[in-house]
Amino acid sequence: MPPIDHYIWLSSILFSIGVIGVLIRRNGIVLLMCVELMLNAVNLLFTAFATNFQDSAGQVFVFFIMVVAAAEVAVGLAILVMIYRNTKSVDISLLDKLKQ
Amino acid sequence: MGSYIAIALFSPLLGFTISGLFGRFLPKNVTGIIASLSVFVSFVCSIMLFNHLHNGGDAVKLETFNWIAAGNISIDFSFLADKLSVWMMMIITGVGFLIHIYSMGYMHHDEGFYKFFAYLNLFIFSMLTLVLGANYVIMFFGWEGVGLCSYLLIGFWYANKEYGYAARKAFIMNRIGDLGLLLGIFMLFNVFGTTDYQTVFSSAGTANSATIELICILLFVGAVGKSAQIPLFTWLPDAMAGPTPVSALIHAATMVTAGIYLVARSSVFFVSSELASTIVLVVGLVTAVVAATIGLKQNDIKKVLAYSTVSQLGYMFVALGVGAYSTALFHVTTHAFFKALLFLGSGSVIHAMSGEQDIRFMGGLSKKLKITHFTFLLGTLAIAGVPPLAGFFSKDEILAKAFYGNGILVFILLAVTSVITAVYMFRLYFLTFHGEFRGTEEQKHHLHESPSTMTIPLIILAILSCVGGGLGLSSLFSHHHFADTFLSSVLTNANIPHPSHLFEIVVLVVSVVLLAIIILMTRSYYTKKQNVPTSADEETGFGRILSKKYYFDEIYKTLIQKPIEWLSNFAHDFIDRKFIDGIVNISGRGVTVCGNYLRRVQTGNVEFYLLAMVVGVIAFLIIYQLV
Amino acid sequence: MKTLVLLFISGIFSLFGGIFGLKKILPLFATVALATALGYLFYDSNYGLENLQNMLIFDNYSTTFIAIAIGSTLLITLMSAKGYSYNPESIGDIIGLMFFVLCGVVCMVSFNNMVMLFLGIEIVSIPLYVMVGSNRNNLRSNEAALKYFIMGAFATGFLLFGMALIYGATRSFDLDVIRSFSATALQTSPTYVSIGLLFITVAFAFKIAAAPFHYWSPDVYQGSPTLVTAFMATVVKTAGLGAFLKFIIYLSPMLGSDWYLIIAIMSAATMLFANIVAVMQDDFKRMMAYSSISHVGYVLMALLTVNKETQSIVAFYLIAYSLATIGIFACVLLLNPDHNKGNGFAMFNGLGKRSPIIAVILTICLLSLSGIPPLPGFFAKFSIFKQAISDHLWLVLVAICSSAISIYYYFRAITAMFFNKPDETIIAQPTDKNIAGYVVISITFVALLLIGVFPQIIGL
Amino acid sequence: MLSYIFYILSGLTILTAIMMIAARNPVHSVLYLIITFFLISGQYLLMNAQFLFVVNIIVYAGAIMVLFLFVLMLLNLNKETEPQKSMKTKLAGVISGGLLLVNLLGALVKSNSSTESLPITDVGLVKNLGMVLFTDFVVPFEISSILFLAAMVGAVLVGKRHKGEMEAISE
Amino acid sequence: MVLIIIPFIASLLALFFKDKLAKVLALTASVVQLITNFVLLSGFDLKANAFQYFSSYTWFNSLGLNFTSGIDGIAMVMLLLTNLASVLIILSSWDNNYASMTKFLSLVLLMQGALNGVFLSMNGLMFYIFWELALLPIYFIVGIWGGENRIKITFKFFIYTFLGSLLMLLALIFVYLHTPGDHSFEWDQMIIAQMTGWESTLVLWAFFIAFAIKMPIFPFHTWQADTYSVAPAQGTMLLSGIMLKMGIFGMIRWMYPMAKNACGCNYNIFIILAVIGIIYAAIIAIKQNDIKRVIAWSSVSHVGLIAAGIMTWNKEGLQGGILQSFNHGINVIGLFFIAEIIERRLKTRELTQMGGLAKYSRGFSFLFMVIMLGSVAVPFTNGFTGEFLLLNATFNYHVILGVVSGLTIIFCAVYMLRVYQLAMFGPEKDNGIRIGKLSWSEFVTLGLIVVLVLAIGIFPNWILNISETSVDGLLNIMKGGKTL
Repeated sequence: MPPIDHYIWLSSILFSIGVIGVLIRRNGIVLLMCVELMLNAVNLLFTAFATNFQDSAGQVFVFFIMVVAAAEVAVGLAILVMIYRNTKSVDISLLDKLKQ
Repeated sequence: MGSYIAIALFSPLLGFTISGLFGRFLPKNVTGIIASLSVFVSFVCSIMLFNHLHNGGDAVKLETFNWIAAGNISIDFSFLADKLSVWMMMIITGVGFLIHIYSMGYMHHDEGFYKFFAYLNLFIFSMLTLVLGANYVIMFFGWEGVGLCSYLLIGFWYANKEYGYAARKAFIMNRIGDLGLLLGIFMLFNVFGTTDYQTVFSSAGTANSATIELICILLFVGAVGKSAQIPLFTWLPDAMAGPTPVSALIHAATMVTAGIYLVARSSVFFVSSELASTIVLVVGLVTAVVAATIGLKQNDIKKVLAYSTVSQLGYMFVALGVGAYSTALFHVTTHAFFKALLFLGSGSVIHAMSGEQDIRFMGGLSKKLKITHFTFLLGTLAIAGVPPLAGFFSKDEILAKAFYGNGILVFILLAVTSVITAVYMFRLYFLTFHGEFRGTEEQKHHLHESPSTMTIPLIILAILSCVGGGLGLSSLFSHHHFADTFLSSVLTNANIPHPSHLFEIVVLVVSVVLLAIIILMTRSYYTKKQNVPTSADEETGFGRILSKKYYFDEIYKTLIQKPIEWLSNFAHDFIDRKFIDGIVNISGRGVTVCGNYLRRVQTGNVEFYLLAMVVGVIAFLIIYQLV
Repeated sequence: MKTLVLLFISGIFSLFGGIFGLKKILPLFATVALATALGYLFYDSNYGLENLQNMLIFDNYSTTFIAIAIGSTLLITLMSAKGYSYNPESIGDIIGLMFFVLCGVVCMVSFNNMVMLFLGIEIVSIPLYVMVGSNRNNLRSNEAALKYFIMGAFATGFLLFGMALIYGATRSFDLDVIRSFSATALQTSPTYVSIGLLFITVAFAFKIAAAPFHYWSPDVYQGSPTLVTAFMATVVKTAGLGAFLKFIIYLSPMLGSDWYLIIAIMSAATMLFANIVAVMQDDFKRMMAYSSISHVGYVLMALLTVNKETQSIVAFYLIAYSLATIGIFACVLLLNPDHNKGNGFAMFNGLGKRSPIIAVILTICLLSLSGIPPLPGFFAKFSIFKQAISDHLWLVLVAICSSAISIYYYFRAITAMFFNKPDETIIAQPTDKNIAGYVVISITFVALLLIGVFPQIIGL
Repeated sequence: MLSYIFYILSGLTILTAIMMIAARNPVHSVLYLIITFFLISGQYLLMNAQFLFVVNIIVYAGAIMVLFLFVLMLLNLNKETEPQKSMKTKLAGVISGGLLLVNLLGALVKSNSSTESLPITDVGLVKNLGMVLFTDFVVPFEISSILFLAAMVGAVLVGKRHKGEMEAISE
Repeated sequence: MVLIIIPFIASLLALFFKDKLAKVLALTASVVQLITNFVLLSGFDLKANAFQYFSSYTWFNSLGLNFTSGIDGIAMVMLLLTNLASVLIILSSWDNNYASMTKFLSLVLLMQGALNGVFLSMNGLMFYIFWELALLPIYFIVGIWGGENRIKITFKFFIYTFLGSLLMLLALIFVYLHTPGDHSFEWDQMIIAQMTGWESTLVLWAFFIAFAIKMPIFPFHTWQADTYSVAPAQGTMLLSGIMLKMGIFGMIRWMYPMAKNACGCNYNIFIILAVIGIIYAAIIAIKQNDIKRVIAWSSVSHVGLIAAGIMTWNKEGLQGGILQSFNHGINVIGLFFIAEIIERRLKTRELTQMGGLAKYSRGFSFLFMVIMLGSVAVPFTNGFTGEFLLLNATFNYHVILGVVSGLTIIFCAVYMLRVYQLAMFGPEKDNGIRIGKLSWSEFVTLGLIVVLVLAIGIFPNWILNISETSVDGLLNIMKGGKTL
């Protein structure tokens, strides 16, 4: 088995890729997907730590993260659908009505 | 005896209150009489005091209440009638009373009659405060008070803009001097811890001499302002804007001599201050000469007299400068008589001419204004120094003191001034009273002698001008010099040898001869040949400079007034608005500008927000690793 | 715990109420329910601690913050009678969601385990995303919801990453364990902890809208329905700050000077940025957003020094701030109930003449926010300054400058009310008699004055 | 042996993740993400976290991603030509993300990391996790019901059509 | 205590009355207030160096905020000024018919209460609270009833002064943290705070800037002329007559004792600034055309002198400063009221639009003259008494500074006489507007002021005696500090 550091590396990289994805994409749905990727990176990290410590709490936490992620996705997609209905687009770059 | 002081002070104040508050409801004559009476009461008091002192009584002190007390400063509102004060009191109330009487006639048609008398009374009160104050601060009360009255009276006909300016000029120039005086008083506090005359003078020896010099110079600055010496003299000729009795009372007989009084009062200090005395001398001398020369080319009857006043005051300062304090006061007295006379005479002339003051449009008035003419002639002779009139003795004494005290140069300059004085006075006299009448027909018909309220004071003053010399006959005629003996106990005169009889005789003869020549020459020039002076603008060469008063006003305007006005605008428009307020506004605007910039950061674009968030995280990470 | 249950049940009841056509009485019901909850809270708090498996601990601390949150919600609900006109069908859902948010708030401020913190934050956030977007036909509302959602989810990522790292260092989610672990954990894996703390801080900063993670806040506040804005500006801020403070109090042994430095920088940046930008805003609600951001900056200052007084200082600040903010939003709602007139400063023009009561109360609220004595806002700010001055003089100076700047925009509204002539075209007139609204502003008014003159009545 | 699998899986995960964010077509992105999730599930399996392995496949790769796909199709967004950000923005994004990564790694690597490999445990078994979840974590478990309820209501509230909207669309 | 409560209650009450009644009520309240003040004065022991009528109530303990009030001689003078001036100000508004007069009077009374609070406070925090509280009514008074451009100007005024106040707050907290034992905001505790010289200097500067803005001292004065000219007459009177004295009072009561360890060299800077202000403002005043602006600038100039005097730290200067504060308050209220009377009739404040006003109103020109002379500091008027002491103190402090500040008596004459001359003298303007008779309220107000001007001019000791013992006490406190 690889040492814990490598897991940290891996999830950091995945996390960063998620961040980059959030930063470079315009499609709201894809953005949401990138956030999911970030959460998965975190999940991976939790699991790795949990394994390392032989402690189930970490894995339970991952379970909760998944719960929350599901809820978030449900709401997020609902919002996106609502936006789409009103603007016929999910392009976040077009959302700049609120400014001064 | 203290009650006499109180009455003397209180009576004009009461007069002021009555005529000021109720004057408009009272008939003019009643107001005038009340006002005059109040001064007369003061005059009587001063006679009583004089009598008391003359008979060897002690100086009278009247303590009232503590005016102000803070820390080291404690000033009593107290008054002191010593010989010097009483001497001045006599002049002030005496001449003042005559002028009150005169004013009743002169101002009879003026709608501000009661106001005028109120101011006059206030002036008398202030002047008495000035001379009676037992310390420098109370004197300063009077000092400023007379300045204020002078302001009010010069600007009496306020509807005229020019008069208003003249009044303001007088007040402000006075104030410049007052600052010097005030600083001098502060110095006195600093050195002696009090300004009470008796204490200060008795401990004068304890202070170091440089300090005393400085105090003297500061006091003298005050005197320069009040007594219209160079460089603060230009207000006095302008002050002729006031009604003529005012010119007589304030700007000839009394207020302007306050400076002389101040220096004389501080004679203890001045006697020991070489430098200050020299300054006094030089300023007096220069003023005497300069003012006299300007007088040569003036065409306004009152302006001539005004410059003559300035010049005569210069004379007095010369006397003070050489340390002949009682001589100076002697000249103050005689000058008060004849200058008041001359001014009142000129007032009578103006009255007759319906307000005309330019001598180019007069002439031949002797036929219509007999009393005025005669008294004016006496005044002219007195000021010119024709023996045995009052002016001769006092001037002669100053010349003698200057000669013995300070040498030939001062003497010559003074003598020359004396000659010039005679020239312009006779020029004035002949142009006014002799030759053909040059005014309009209307004025000619209107010419009349003044009412008796005006002529009686003229006559009295004329008599005084004739006999006033008796107060200080020179040693040639008498061994008893009244002024000197009376005053010497309060004045610290410098030791100047008495003039020799030879000197006296020479001066007497020379002056008589010179005066005769001058009279004849001016008579032939102005009366026989009918020469009429040109207006200032037509003059050429040095004459133009003289008639433009050496351009003093213009110089002040360019050097002081304009720069200050410019500075005022500059300070307001540039320093204040642009610079200081600019900084304030910039810091305010800086916020809005920043706000505007930063506002744009908030683009409304969520991509940017996300990026900014990440950048924030990175920044914190970096900080984390650096710290 | 009972409060939590009560709130949850009320939420469910609201949902059903919405379905079964009891919409008219729902706000009233919510008010009663909240009042009960609040009353019970005070009644219950006398019984001392309640510990739910080390997950939630209800103590004096959490009670205080829960009380503030419920109290704020109570006032907001009270004024909400006419506030849902933008989406009258979903009134039940919205009120239900609001109760759920309160449940989340309870979790957040009484957490003793990071799971609860995480869940609490999410329970607060997810309904809020929806509430922000509840004005479905309004594109601005939609946009606000999406922005809030995307950024919120993004921030959640950071929060979780941070928690993972902390977990990696300390092997536990339990705050007591983490705390006791700190000494050794710091030696073995210092950077896990510090990076983890940093990431969690970032997430908190996002929730409470501290610079530079505040960007969502003005847009979202502006776009949301006024009621929701008021709710976010008060209840959610209270929750975020309460949780953050608790987090700091618990973990203060682990927090190094570098961490405090970052908070200080954040505080300074927040105060300066928010105040400066607020000056240039033309939309009142947006300005209020910046105002609330700036107040977070002041509270952050208080968090720098953790001692026995910090809790009461922050609580006092939040009470003062919430009262004034609710008062202001209530006034805005009274003036502009239909959300259709824009919220420019012009709506205040000449208000002093048109409706002096609203104008005076609004003025008092604004004055309190700007920290003019003797209003509670002053005492709140003052105690923070007093606490911070000895250690962070520079920060206090920054705070003072920004306070002065803040005068500018608060007084802009006051100026408009009293000094400007009414603008004929954009007159916002309190049209119908909204008694509840007046009751709310009167309550805030009286409360502000009372607390201002007798600050001790709060008993903190 | 297991390490090699780990590295291979890691490489593939990173690759697919990058493909996911780089793909122009959102549908492709979804597909890449699904692959990523499967690979991450593999990691779970590797660590003997069986429960998570299953949940991840069911919930994430199954439910959530299908939901994504579904919405994408519903909204007709499966076009090749999704509007792209400008190069500048992209570059900024990549650089920021890269910096984040570098910082993160830099910070984490500094720690005196252990080279010990992960132990093989059975904490990830369903039985063990269940024990913990329903004893220690029963409070959050219950409370997450609030979350679900709220999310459900919220999704309905936002997502459902209503009258005003119909009109807006018909126009 | 009563002094604070009466105006507050009256202020509330005034809101419920119609205009005319409100005026009567306000006037009654202020007169009652004044009488109360005199009652206090009659029971005041002039010889005791202590705070009398001392009372303390707990207010907000955890902040160290107590309602502690007490009066010493200095405060007594200020209170007298406040309450006297309030009567004058309310009386002067009798003929005004502002929109919503009740609110106006209510604010004036509120202000009076706050000002009394400032002068009574013996607790630093309480002082600050009243200090700020005093700022609000005036903000509204200027903003609502002000003239052109008022919004921008009041904004600037408010932010400017508020920033200063915040600095003061900072200083107060800073001192608080150095008070012995369990920290306290009580004055007697704060003055014994242990601070190093450097810390003291910081405190000193913070206080100075706060008070300098209020007074205002050059170069913190730029809000002032604008605000004065734009404010309604009563607002200007409040600002210049009383509010400005808060700064002076603050310096004497709070700044000096708290920062007594600071290096005396700072005072040199302050005095130089003050003296620059004297001359600078005076020069600017010379060319101003708006009558209120002239008075405003003159106020800067006069206040500069007061500041210079009290910062010399000798008894003459302090006593002079306190006396002159009183005098300046009276005079400047008179002057601004005169400007208001002229404006009421002529509808302009431009000097160029005036002229020849003296002709039709002798009474007015006399009253104007006396008040003007008071300002010019002619002997027998109150202005002279104060300036005499102040100039003397400055002169003793440093000769050059004394001479330079002495120039004020010249410049003051220049600009005040210019105003008088341009307004009252000269040919009449053709616009047919005359000053005419003064109404009874105008006459009474100005008459009272004139009586005060002359009375204090002749009997200044009346006021000096009140504050003397306290000034001695203060000087004793200062002796504990480093040499100045």
